[in-house]
Amino acid sequence: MSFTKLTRRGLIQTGAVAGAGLALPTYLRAENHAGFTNAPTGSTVTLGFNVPQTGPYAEEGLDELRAQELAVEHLNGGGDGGMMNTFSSKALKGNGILGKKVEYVTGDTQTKSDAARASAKSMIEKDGAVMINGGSSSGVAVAVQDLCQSAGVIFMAGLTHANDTTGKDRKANGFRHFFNAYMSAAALAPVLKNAYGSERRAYHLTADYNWGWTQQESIAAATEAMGWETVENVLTPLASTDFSSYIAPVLNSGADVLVLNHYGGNMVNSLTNAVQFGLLDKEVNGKKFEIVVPLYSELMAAGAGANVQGVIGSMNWNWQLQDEGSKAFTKSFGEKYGRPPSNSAHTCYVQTLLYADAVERAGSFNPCAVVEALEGYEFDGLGNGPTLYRADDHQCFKDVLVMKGAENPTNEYDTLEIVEQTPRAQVEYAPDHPMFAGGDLGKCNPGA
Amino acid sequence: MDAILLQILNGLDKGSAYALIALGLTLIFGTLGVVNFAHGALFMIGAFCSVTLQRILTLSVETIDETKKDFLGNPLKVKTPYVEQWFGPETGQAIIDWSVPLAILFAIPVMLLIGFIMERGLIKHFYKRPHADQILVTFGLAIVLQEVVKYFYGANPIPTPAPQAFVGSFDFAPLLGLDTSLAYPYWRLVYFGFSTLIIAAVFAFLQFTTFGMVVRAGMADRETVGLLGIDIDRRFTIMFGIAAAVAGLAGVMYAPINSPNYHMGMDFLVLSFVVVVVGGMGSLPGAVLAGFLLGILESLASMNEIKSIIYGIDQIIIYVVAIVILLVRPRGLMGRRGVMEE
Amino acid sequence: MFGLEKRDTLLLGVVVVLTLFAPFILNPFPADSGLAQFNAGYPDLMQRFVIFGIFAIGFNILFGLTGYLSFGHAAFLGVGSYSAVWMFKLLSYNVVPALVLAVIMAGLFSALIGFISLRRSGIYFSILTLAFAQMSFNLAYSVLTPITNGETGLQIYTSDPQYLQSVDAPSFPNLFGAAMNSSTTLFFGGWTFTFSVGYYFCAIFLILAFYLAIRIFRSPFGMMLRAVKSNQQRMNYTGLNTRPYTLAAFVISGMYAGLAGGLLAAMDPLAGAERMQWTASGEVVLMTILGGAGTLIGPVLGAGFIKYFENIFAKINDNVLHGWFAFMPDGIEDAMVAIIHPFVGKGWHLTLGLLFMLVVIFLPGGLVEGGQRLGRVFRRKDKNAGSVEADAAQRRSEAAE
Amino acid sequence: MSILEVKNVGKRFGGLQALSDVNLSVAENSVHAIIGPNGAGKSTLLNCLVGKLIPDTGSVMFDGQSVLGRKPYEINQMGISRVFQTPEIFGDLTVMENMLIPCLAKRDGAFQLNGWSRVVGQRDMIDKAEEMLRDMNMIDKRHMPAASMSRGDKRRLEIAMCLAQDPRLLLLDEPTAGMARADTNNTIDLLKQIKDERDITIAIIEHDMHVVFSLAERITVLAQGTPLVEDTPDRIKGHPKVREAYLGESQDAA
Repeated sequence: MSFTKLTRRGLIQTGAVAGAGLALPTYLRAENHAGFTNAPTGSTVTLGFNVPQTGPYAEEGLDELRAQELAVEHLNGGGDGGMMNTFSSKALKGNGILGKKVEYVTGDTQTKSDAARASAKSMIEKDGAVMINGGSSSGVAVAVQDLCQSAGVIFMAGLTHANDTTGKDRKANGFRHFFNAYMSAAALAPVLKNAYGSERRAYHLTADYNWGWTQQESIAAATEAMGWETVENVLTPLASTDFSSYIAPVLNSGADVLVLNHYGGNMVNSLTNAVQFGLLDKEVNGKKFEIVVPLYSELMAAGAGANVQGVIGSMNWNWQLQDEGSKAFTKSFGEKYGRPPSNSAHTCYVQTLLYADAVERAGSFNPCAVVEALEGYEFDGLGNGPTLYRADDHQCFKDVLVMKGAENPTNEYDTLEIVEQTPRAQVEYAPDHPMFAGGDLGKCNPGA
Repeated sequence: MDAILLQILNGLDKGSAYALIALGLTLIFGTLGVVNFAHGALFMIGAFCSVTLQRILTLSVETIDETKKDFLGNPLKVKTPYVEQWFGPETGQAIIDWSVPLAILFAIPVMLLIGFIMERGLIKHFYKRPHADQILVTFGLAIVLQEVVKYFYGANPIPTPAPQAFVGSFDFAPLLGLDTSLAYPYWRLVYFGFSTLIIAAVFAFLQFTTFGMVVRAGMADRETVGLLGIDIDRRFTIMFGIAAAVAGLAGVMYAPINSPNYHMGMDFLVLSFVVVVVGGMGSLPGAVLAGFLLGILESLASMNEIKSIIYGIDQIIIYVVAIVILLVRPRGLMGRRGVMEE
Repeated sequence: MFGLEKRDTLLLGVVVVLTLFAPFILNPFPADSGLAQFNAGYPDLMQRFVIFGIFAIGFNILFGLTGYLSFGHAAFLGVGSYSAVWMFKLLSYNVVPALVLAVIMAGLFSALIGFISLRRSGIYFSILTLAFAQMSFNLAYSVLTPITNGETGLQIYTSDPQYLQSVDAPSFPNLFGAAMNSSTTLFFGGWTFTFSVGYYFCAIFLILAFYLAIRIFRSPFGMMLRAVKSNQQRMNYTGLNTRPYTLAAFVISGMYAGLAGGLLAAMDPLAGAERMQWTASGEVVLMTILGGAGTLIGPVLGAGFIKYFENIFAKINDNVLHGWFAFMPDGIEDAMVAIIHPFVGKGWHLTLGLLFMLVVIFLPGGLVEGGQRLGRVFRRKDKNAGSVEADAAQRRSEAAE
Repeated sequence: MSILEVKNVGKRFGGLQALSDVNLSVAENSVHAIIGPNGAGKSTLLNCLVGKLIPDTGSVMFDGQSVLGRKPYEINQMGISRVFQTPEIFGDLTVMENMLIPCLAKRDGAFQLNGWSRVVGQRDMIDKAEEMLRDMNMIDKRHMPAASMSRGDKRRLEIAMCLAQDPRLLLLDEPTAGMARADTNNTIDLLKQIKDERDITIAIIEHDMHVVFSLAERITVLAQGTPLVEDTPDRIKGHPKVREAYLGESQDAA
């Protein structure tokens, strides 16, 4: 029998004494000398996939899970290898990570900060996960990122779009591949100017919570910079299902563009309602009325159906991209699941590969080594062209897609079409940009 | 002024959904004395009747079109719905287009059946149980129902468009001689009309049929009616079926307004209870009145002019109204004196 | 002992033993065995067991004794959490001021809401509390973001003042230096047992909370509360003012909720608005009834049961299922997985819903009643008279007939 | 010396004048019955005495103090206990607990937050309750849930609970309604015994003439919300007005 400590701070004294007194060297486990939380011992390493499986984003979570399972398959040398073949780094061999077979555990975030943290904690405490990946909202991402920071594991964020994730809530152990509200706005503004002119009056409907506010702030700033006027910004309760009372006054406001800073069910409903009110058929100020949805997702587009036609928005990635990486991923995902991957699936897949690659390059699962390997890392071949993981805030910089609802979709998967691939240079910003200020990465925490 | 008019109009439309749901809830509470937390789920199932019919009508034969490619670059499988095959593309398309109104016919038997099964299989055993138990068992049922729907239809909202004929909106402004626009979507007007019709039908049924008379008597004094030797059980079953059908129909027609998803019932649940309480527990006209009233208040509270006075009022207006009503006039707007006042 | 009857001392003893040895009891399977999936003996879940146990014990003082069904208790839990995190932000990571403020704030908040809501009873009371709780949640999620940090949840930043935080103190909630997240692991053969400071800290509160609940149950005050449930009319005409009794019960249960909320924040210093949502209030109702309303041990069992489901069943995915049935021929393996699949992982809500229904229908007295029925089958002996546990469970099942 | 003085009390419900100009004086340590046909306003009057209703006009004085505007529990604490038509007891509690509650209410007042002391530790209260139960011949039933007792037992328990408070005035609302003859007689005997053994005033509303004439020292006849006559039982028996308004009808009923 042996007492060994997995403790970081404030170890119970008696425990330490007992441990020192009773421990026999032969029973001591190797990981306890590795100096970080959940150091993998045997022949396997466990990753934690924490995605919403119940609640409004369950479908998105399911798609993330598919991608994560696919990534694990590829890492272990199964399937066709997907993006591992196109990835600029060739560190991954298809023999797991550092020769250890990759295993995974799954959990349900319920899209609630509390539940997400409980689920992540159980993965860390019970299943020995060294990395947590996934999620479908910024609240959850920030909460889990904070947890991973204090527990000493790596957090590879899934879908999280609020500026705060890598802004004021940035953490050394957390990394975001997904783009953010600022980048959406920066990518959208020129396209909107081209499409709708520079003299537009915009009416904003904004989900009344953190993400909504940052999204609205970003897009308002970007569009105002090119000459648009913001007529009104109306905050809508998150719990709203019927947005008619917010949309009805739009026509009388003199606005000719409606910006829906909504996501998920809110966005599906507000867009459906706006189209019902016939906004897209109207002419205001002598211009055709337009609707903009800053953040699109395939699943939302599917939920809104034909209502997305002609509506412009932005995305992190889309399966219709023609670079080799995207094609390879779409092919292996499509063949396995019979449907193209969503952009949240893509980000989770890529994040898993990026983590594995960083471990290989660092030669260690130690979070601090991984952080070092990822910081300032330039790579390509994972879609979106050349990409940088910026050291200052752990945000990925890459091309952003501007999408538009297709007028004549040929099947249920191409309801959105790519309008433009906004180059990375155009969406970059300084790490201390006011919208991201106040954050502090802190130091990487290896845990134990 | 026109902004307020618009919001009142809008409130009437919102309120019609509240009123319909609350009406069913009140029928069940008034006649059976059961607090039904699964009522929202019935509304949701109604909406999924629309989805289901749309799915059935679009059941398709697949033919392979070599000229087109799917997302993997394989030849595209083109789907042609059977109805288009049978009735020709135009009639077929029209039938699919009208799937939501057609779903009314589909939903009535389905909802009645679900109502009967629920009442006979479960609710019946809970008449004499405490309200807390009723709440729990129906809450459990609501979870089960929505999980079953989620299992078959997924968690994503499913677009269920209204017929093409109702796309667009109608401008009231010229009618009222206003020079601004007072546009309102056709389908929402249809929904309002439809709700009014259902409400009128329920009232007429209760007012002018013997069955309705007995039920109303039962609502007023259940024991006496039981003593009269009337088989109240069977009537209660039927009433539950009707209440389920009312909730279901509210859901069927609601599908084009907001794409149905599996948890839409829960979204309406708390609200519908608030409506019932504000209207007066057990009062049918109260439920309808409160439904419309809360719809209008909610719409008005969403105006920026009002929100700028009290920030966030639209988040809580419904609850504030409920609290005030309960404290000032506990029997609700139209509840009878002495009934459930404590 | 401790001013308790023999039976109650025994019950308290059982609770003490169960909580103290929980790290062993909840980890019955070796860590690398297939059944390790069902182990619940890791700190986070064990902490949740006891914290929600405290929450449910408190709720039961209101609901089990007075019969007032509150749908708003999660709001007090939330207030407790927010207060605690604010203490961490402003003062230091020491949990003592945090818990004190959590209990006080929850007490004040519940006094306010209780004062208003208790003017009504029955379903009206339920709706009033529901309305208040939903209001609190809506406000916390958006309007009150400066206080609650809205969607993200209130958390501690390095830039927070923490006026009393000393340099060498742990930067995690701690009790005079003993950090809540520190733990010691014991390896024994294939088994691993984790002893966490946080868990034992919470466990002590659970034992105290349970002891206090026994005292209240057996006190004249507790008897008055049961009398309120039984017959308010008679209360009034016996010269007793029911309002302060119910209000006191409401505030006590609100303070329990605040303590639970404070402990949640102490175990994990982030307070999310979701913990105030009405479904969270519904959860504690379900815990109480599932375990057995009006019984002492029931709510604790119910809390454990639900949290176990939420945390263990939700993590079972198809991969795990295939692992279990791997020994079977392929066809049967797939069939088994297909049958179980809807009920686990993302389908855990379905299982939970079915369970509620089954319990409410067949075991109105909750798990406690179920245990008694089992006990009776084995003992083939009539239940002993005089046991409140049995009586409360029995009464509910009689009411059901 | 009258303990209860009702003066010019009137109460209106919508269009119905339930009580008008009621004057009533109940002498201390007497048994006073209030009778009258259905709808005469007996229950309304009673409810005005105990604080459930507030009369529109007039005054109700108990022992020189007005009861108007006071809550039922306050009036009870002043010394008025009420027995209901259908026994109102704590059905979920044991007989013993039922007895303890009024004992504690008497000792501790309307509210006491004694969550730390133990019921079993209230020795004096338990003794008092047990004595009371012994008096009522119910001591062997003390551990039974009150709801499981017979109706007659429930009635006796309710009366015992009222007496445990040592009230100055005991109000009984048709205490024998719906009882079998034997139970009725038992109740009459019990009330007689109480009257003999205690310094207590009893006001009784009753339909059953047998009960009224066995117990009452004075009777007030109420008809259409107003007192018709007030007199001794013997005189009431023969009173033509009473016969006309009431007795003719009620002898069949009884």
